Amino acid sequence: MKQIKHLMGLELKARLKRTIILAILVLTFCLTIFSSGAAGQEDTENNQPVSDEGFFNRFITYVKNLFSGEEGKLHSSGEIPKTGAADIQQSAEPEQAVLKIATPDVIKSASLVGDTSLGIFAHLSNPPLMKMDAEGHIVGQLAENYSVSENNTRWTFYIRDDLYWSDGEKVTPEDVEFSIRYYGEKTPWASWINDTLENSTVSDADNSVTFKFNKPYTRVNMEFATYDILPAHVWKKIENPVEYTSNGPYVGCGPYYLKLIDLNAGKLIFEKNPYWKGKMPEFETVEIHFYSNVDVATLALKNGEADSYYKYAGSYPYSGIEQLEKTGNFDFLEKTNVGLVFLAPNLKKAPFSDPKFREALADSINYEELARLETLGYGEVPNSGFVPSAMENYKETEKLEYSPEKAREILKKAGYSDSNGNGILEGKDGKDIKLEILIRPDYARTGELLDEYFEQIGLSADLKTVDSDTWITLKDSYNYDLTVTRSTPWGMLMHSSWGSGYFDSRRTGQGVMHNLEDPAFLQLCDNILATTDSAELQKYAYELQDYYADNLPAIPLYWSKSVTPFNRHFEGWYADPLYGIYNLDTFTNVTKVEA
Amino acid sequence: MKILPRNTLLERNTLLERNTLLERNTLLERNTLLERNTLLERNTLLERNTLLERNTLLEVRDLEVSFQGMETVTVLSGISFSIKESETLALVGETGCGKSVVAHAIMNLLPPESRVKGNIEFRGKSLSEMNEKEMAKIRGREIAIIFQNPSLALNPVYSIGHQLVEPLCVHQKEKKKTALYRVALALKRMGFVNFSECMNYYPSWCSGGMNQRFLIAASTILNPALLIADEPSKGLDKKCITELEAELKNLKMESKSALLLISHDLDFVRRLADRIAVMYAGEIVELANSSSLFENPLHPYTRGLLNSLPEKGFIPIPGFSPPLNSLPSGCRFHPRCPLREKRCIRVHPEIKETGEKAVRCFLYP
Amino acid sequence: MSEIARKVTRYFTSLVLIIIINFILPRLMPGDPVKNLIGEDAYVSEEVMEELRAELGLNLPFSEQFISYTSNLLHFDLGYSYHLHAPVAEILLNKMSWTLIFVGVSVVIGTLLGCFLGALAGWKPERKASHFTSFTFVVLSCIPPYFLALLTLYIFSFKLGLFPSKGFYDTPEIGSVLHHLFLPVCVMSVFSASRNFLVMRGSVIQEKEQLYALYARAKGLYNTDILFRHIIKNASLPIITLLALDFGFLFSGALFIEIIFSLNGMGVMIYNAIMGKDYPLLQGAFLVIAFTALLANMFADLLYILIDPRVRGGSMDESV
Amino acid sequence: MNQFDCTDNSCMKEAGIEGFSEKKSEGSNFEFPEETSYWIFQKHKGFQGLFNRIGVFLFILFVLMALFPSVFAPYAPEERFIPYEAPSEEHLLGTNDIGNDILSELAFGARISMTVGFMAALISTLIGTALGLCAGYFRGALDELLMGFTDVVLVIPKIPLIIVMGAFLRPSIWILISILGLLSWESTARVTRSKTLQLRGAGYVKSAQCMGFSSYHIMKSDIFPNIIHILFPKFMLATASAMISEASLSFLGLGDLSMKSWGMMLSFAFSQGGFIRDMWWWYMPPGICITLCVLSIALIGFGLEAKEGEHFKEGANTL
Repeated sequence: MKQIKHLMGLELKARLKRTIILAILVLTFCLTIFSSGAAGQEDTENNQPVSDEGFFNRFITYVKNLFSGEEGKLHSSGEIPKTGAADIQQSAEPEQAVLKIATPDVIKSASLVGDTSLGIFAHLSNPPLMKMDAEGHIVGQLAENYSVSENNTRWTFYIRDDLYWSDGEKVTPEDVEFSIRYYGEKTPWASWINDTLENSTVSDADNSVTFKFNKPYTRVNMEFATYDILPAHVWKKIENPVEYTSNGPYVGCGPYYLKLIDLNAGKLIFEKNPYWKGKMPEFETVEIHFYSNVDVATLALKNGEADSYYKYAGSYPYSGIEQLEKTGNFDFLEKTNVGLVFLAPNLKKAPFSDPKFREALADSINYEELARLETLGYGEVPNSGFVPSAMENYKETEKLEYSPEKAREILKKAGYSDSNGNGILEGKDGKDIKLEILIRPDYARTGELLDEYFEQIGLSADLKTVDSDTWITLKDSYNYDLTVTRSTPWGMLMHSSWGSGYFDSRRTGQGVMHNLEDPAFLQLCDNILATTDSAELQKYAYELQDYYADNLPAIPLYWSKSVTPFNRHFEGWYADPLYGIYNLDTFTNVTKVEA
Repeated sequence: MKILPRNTLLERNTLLERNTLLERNTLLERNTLLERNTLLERNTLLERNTLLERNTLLEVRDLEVSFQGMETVTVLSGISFSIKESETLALVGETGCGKSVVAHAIMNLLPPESRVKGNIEFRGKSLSEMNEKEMAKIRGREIAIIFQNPSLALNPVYSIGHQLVEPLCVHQKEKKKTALYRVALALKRMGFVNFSECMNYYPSWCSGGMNQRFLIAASTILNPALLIADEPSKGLDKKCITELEAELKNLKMESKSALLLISHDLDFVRRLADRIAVMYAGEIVELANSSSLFENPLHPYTRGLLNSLPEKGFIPIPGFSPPLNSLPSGCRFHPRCPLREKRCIRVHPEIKETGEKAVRCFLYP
Repeated sequence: MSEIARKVTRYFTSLVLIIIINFILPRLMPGDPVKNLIGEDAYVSEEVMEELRAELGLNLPFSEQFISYTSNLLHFDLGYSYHLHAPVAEILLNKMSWTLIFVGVSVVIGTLLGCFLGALAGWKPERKASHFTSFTFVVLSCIPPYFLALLTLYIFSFKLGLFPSKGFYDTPEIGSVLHHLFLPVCVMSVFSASRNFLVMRGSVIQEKEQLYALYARAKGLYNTDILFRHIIKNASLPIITLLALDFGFLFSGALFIEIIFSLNGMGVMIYNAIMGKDYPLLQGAFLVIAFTALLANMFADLLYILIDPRVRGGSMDESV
Repeated sequence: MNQFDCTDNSCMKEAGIEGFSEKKSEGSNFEFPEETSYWIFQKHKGFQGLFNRIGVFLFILFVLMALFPSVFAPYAPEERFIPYEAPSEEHLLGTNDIGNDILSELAFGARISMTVGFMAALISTLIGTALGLCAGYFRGALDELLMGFTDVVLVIPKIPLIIVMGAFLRPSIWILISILGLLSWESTARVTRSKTLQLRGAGYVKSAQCMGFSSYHIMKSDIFPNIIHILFPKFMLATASAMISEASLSFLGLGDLSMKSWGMMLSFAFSQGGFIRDMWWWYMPPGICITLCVLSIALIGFGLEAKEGEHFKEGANTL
């Protein structure tokens, strides 16, 4: 006993007191910082209801649930009410009406116009004029229909008259005209509008807007399927939209309006647009949750924290599909992907400029194994015509097959022999051919496989991994031998469609190779751009695909399916090749069903 | 070749030892100390003869200490002596004969791998059987120790005041304020003029001498019954030693505390000690009161020691004291003993008590 | 006083050197920030690119850019981030506050835990418990930080579903923040505790041998009293230098944990800025980290002088 | 006696203020061997002895694995089988996403991870010692300059530098080695500097100076031999931290694809869905291997440091 009193000697007590004070200080410190952090989003709508779910009882429910046997599987309709912001305006039925989508496309800043991925998500609140239907045709969305005249220079769009902004104003053709001109002046990637738009007139009579361009352009309807229509009376005041950021509500005319952007919680919240006259969506709120780590997204799907998955121009990771199948309450929407992964040789550099050499390369790749390993069965061996079957005017060209012997013969016949007998073929200049495959980290596995295939036919190959920025610099300066890259759905439709945008040397851009100068190809592209007549377009499309099959400017590696998992409790998903499930039809048709 | 006597060599080392500005301004204190010094001389004489009636404070009976390192080394064997109330016993011997181990053994401060045999009784209570807790209660309150290297013995990161207050707080649970006041008083008694400033100095700022006096103040603040001074004079220059002497004498006078003085400096010991025990190679070879030891030393080693004093002609003892892990057979002094006989080499002599004296040598059967 | 002057010049030169490196390093990196701004699919003609470069001031020669950079710096204007469309200072403040909470709290917990256990382990090394804690902390310090984070995320969040696995909070209130930050803070504090533990244990063993520890025992202090009253203050001196040195590491350590727990704090922001070649944000972020590291070193020196009178030297001489 | 006292005193004070560690050594000069000798018998049997042996054993195992990977690996690392296979007889640790056998990949990974670790540590220790020696020996302006430079190097971020180097040269483990080596000599420099400061005050260095040896000679022949015994543990600990940084950097995808180290295996496991498919046999082995290898090196490092501790204590006392 004496010792304990002894222990509480003056010095030690002071020391304990000091540590306790320090701990309290640290706690208050992080509270103040946190409150300043939360207050940082000052224009958050203050009616953000502080959820009644305190940390303590949430922890208790978790632990209770843990011991009640379900190992980590929380039913979405289970006893734990989600603390989403919407559960306050809970409609009559017990479960809350919130549709949650998981996505890996994390937005960097809360700028509707400035951030490209936020621009895509904003299609729900500010839908563009046109949209692409399931078969790949461009049809009207905000505009009922459109008409083209004067040799493809005058485009007239007839706007639907039952559209209202979420602040009650009516959607007018002035809004559409303002939005298109606004993008032209203010955003660099829409600067082509500024250069080519002569004038634009609005007629209230038939609720239409007409754009007159100074030169014929057949793809205006395609381009207008990507620009979100903004309310003129709101955005007029904003001088520099690219730099304008706000987390607060944006005025939208779609079925939902963008209510809150919460970067720290990593989610977007869309509320039902009270003035929406179209088909009433079932859900009060749509939440888009950002997951920078795909495994965590799969976990969210398994735990019911998310109902479906969306990735722009990409599929749900094939390796995670089996996990969702095991849970048994997921269905999968499969659509052949318009984009594909391809091997792009540097056409400006020997020996890749020699078509025979490219043909040999094409024959040396084991497409079956590549498809099996990369897409785990959700992909197929591609045709030499490069364009996947999901595209309009698809032409069946001859399939690529794996025949290393044929490849070696082609090389020998084309004059690449192994004179010094070291097992490596020499190029026309007599030196050993050293292929350097330039890849980005996410194509590492593909690069390894290609490396091994080329080694088998006597070409010494090496991998060079670089980060995406270095890749762009090296690609634009043609400082590479071969490189593996992908095409996106929009990229395939770009320029004169069917992937021509990637090869036409007259076009620059981040993802494009711009390495094909063959005049025949360039003429073919110009012909496609000059006509809107479908029969002519089909003829040129077939010519283009035959050109790809004969010359192999790029060797497609595999055609993959874009797979979108969705919870069985929901039905009515609708996907289009351009934006997958993220379109108005999905959000207005999806209903909750008791599986 | 005349070898410089050891302690002048010592002085050059102490000069190197940090000796800061403060040292100089305590000039005025020094003369106050000198008068008190002469006063003390007179009454120690009359006091010496009342030594016999007081009861024994500390009884050490054939203490043996060995260390289990790579191989077991017996550092001390057959040590027995006793100290009466307010009596000063000095333990004298060359460096390496285990004097400090005795002090540590008494205070039970030896490292864990040491093995202690024999019995140490303090006021009837046997110290060797006590566990750490009970021992902690005695240390500092009843037995205090002054280590030899004052600068290292004081904690470098705490102020002097804080360290002096500690024994009071630990043992007597005093409030910081009253304890500080008592410390100030003790420093004033020690002769410090600027004691309030000294309280918040740090050991690294003061010289060796200053630190030594702080140590003494710290150890004697609870006026312990027994004070063990382990080589207090080592590392101090001449004038500090005289001050230290005055200090210890003053201490014996006022607090009546017994003093176990461990040193190798014979002059210092002669002036202070009532009885002196001479140690050689881990055992006591002669025990006598100081005056008789200096007049007629019995043991050849004691004689050799006295002859090596400056006033006796600097005659050093040939050879070196044996390392403790390889002791010679028989009498441990025989390799260096001029009066060596055959039996000294074979048989190890026992210590023989003759009245006040005790000696371990065959010359005195 | 010359020592203080010397220290100030040293820190000033380091700061100037850092500012220069800060400017050059991002520009050395290949890739063109403007291209990054456009996005993967958009087709943009060359003149528009040129116009954008001019707008961002990238077409000026290096020297002019450097002068404008330093002049802005003097007015504490860190410039405008290309990607995050906000002034860099504001972004840094917000992101820094999050990372500081999460890193700061874990450092505090880690240091307290590490020092306390280290002291006890050093005080009686031969005890079974000391062996066990020493071995576990040595093993913990050898595990790569991100692997430890992966395992904890997998076990506690995937398998047991006890903790959410993304973001700083669901709803901005303290409950969900603590719930979200619990795992990352645990991983970070375990990691910083293991670094402190080893240093503390070593220095306690060393200080235990000193004479003042023996004297404390001779003064009648019992067992752990000696440790807490005397040895800990001496033994904690190397910890201060370790904390100052560790500051740079903490931000990079936080990067991995932020990537795995998908918290968009400072680390992830820097990583994205590197990948997206967002020069102003990069320069601002590195400058802030460098500045805090230097501040930490200066603070460590100050603390050292405060705690250890020996380094403070004979200030007593002047006063007499 | 007095006048002699004050002249001597001034030069002592100047040396006194230099640094805390130096003051401690100055104090220890005055200890006489007699009374602290019996402290030395305290041997650290338990902790150091046992773990030291485990460390050495593990270290030898990993070095063998690095030198002769084919002994441990049943197949060639590039050979492909059925992907995502659970552990079975012919594939003790199963196969990864493109079918390579994980055990053979692990065996061949040892060589790369350890070479990166040791080479980087070698570079950083060499630079650290050189700078520490010069800073500690010459003191004054050079010392401040070098220490300022060290502060700056401490703060330079590794990731952008690796990307810059990766862009200009072909990205390979040599870039990782050079950057890890060039950016992590900070702690070695500080330790060497403080040790040189201590030794510079020692008697034999002063006597060497009096004999007019060139400072380079003094550093080489007097100070360096005394520093070696603290360099070796520092070298081991630098290897350990270099291996961890290599694993972390390759986790970010900045590694070299042709030479797969353990870190690369872990990053593939993380990115190709190894975790979500509960393929513990894919991500656990590389993680455990990195930890055990680093652990073995760290234990040896600590063992040496402990022995150095005792050696130093005896050294100072029997001065």
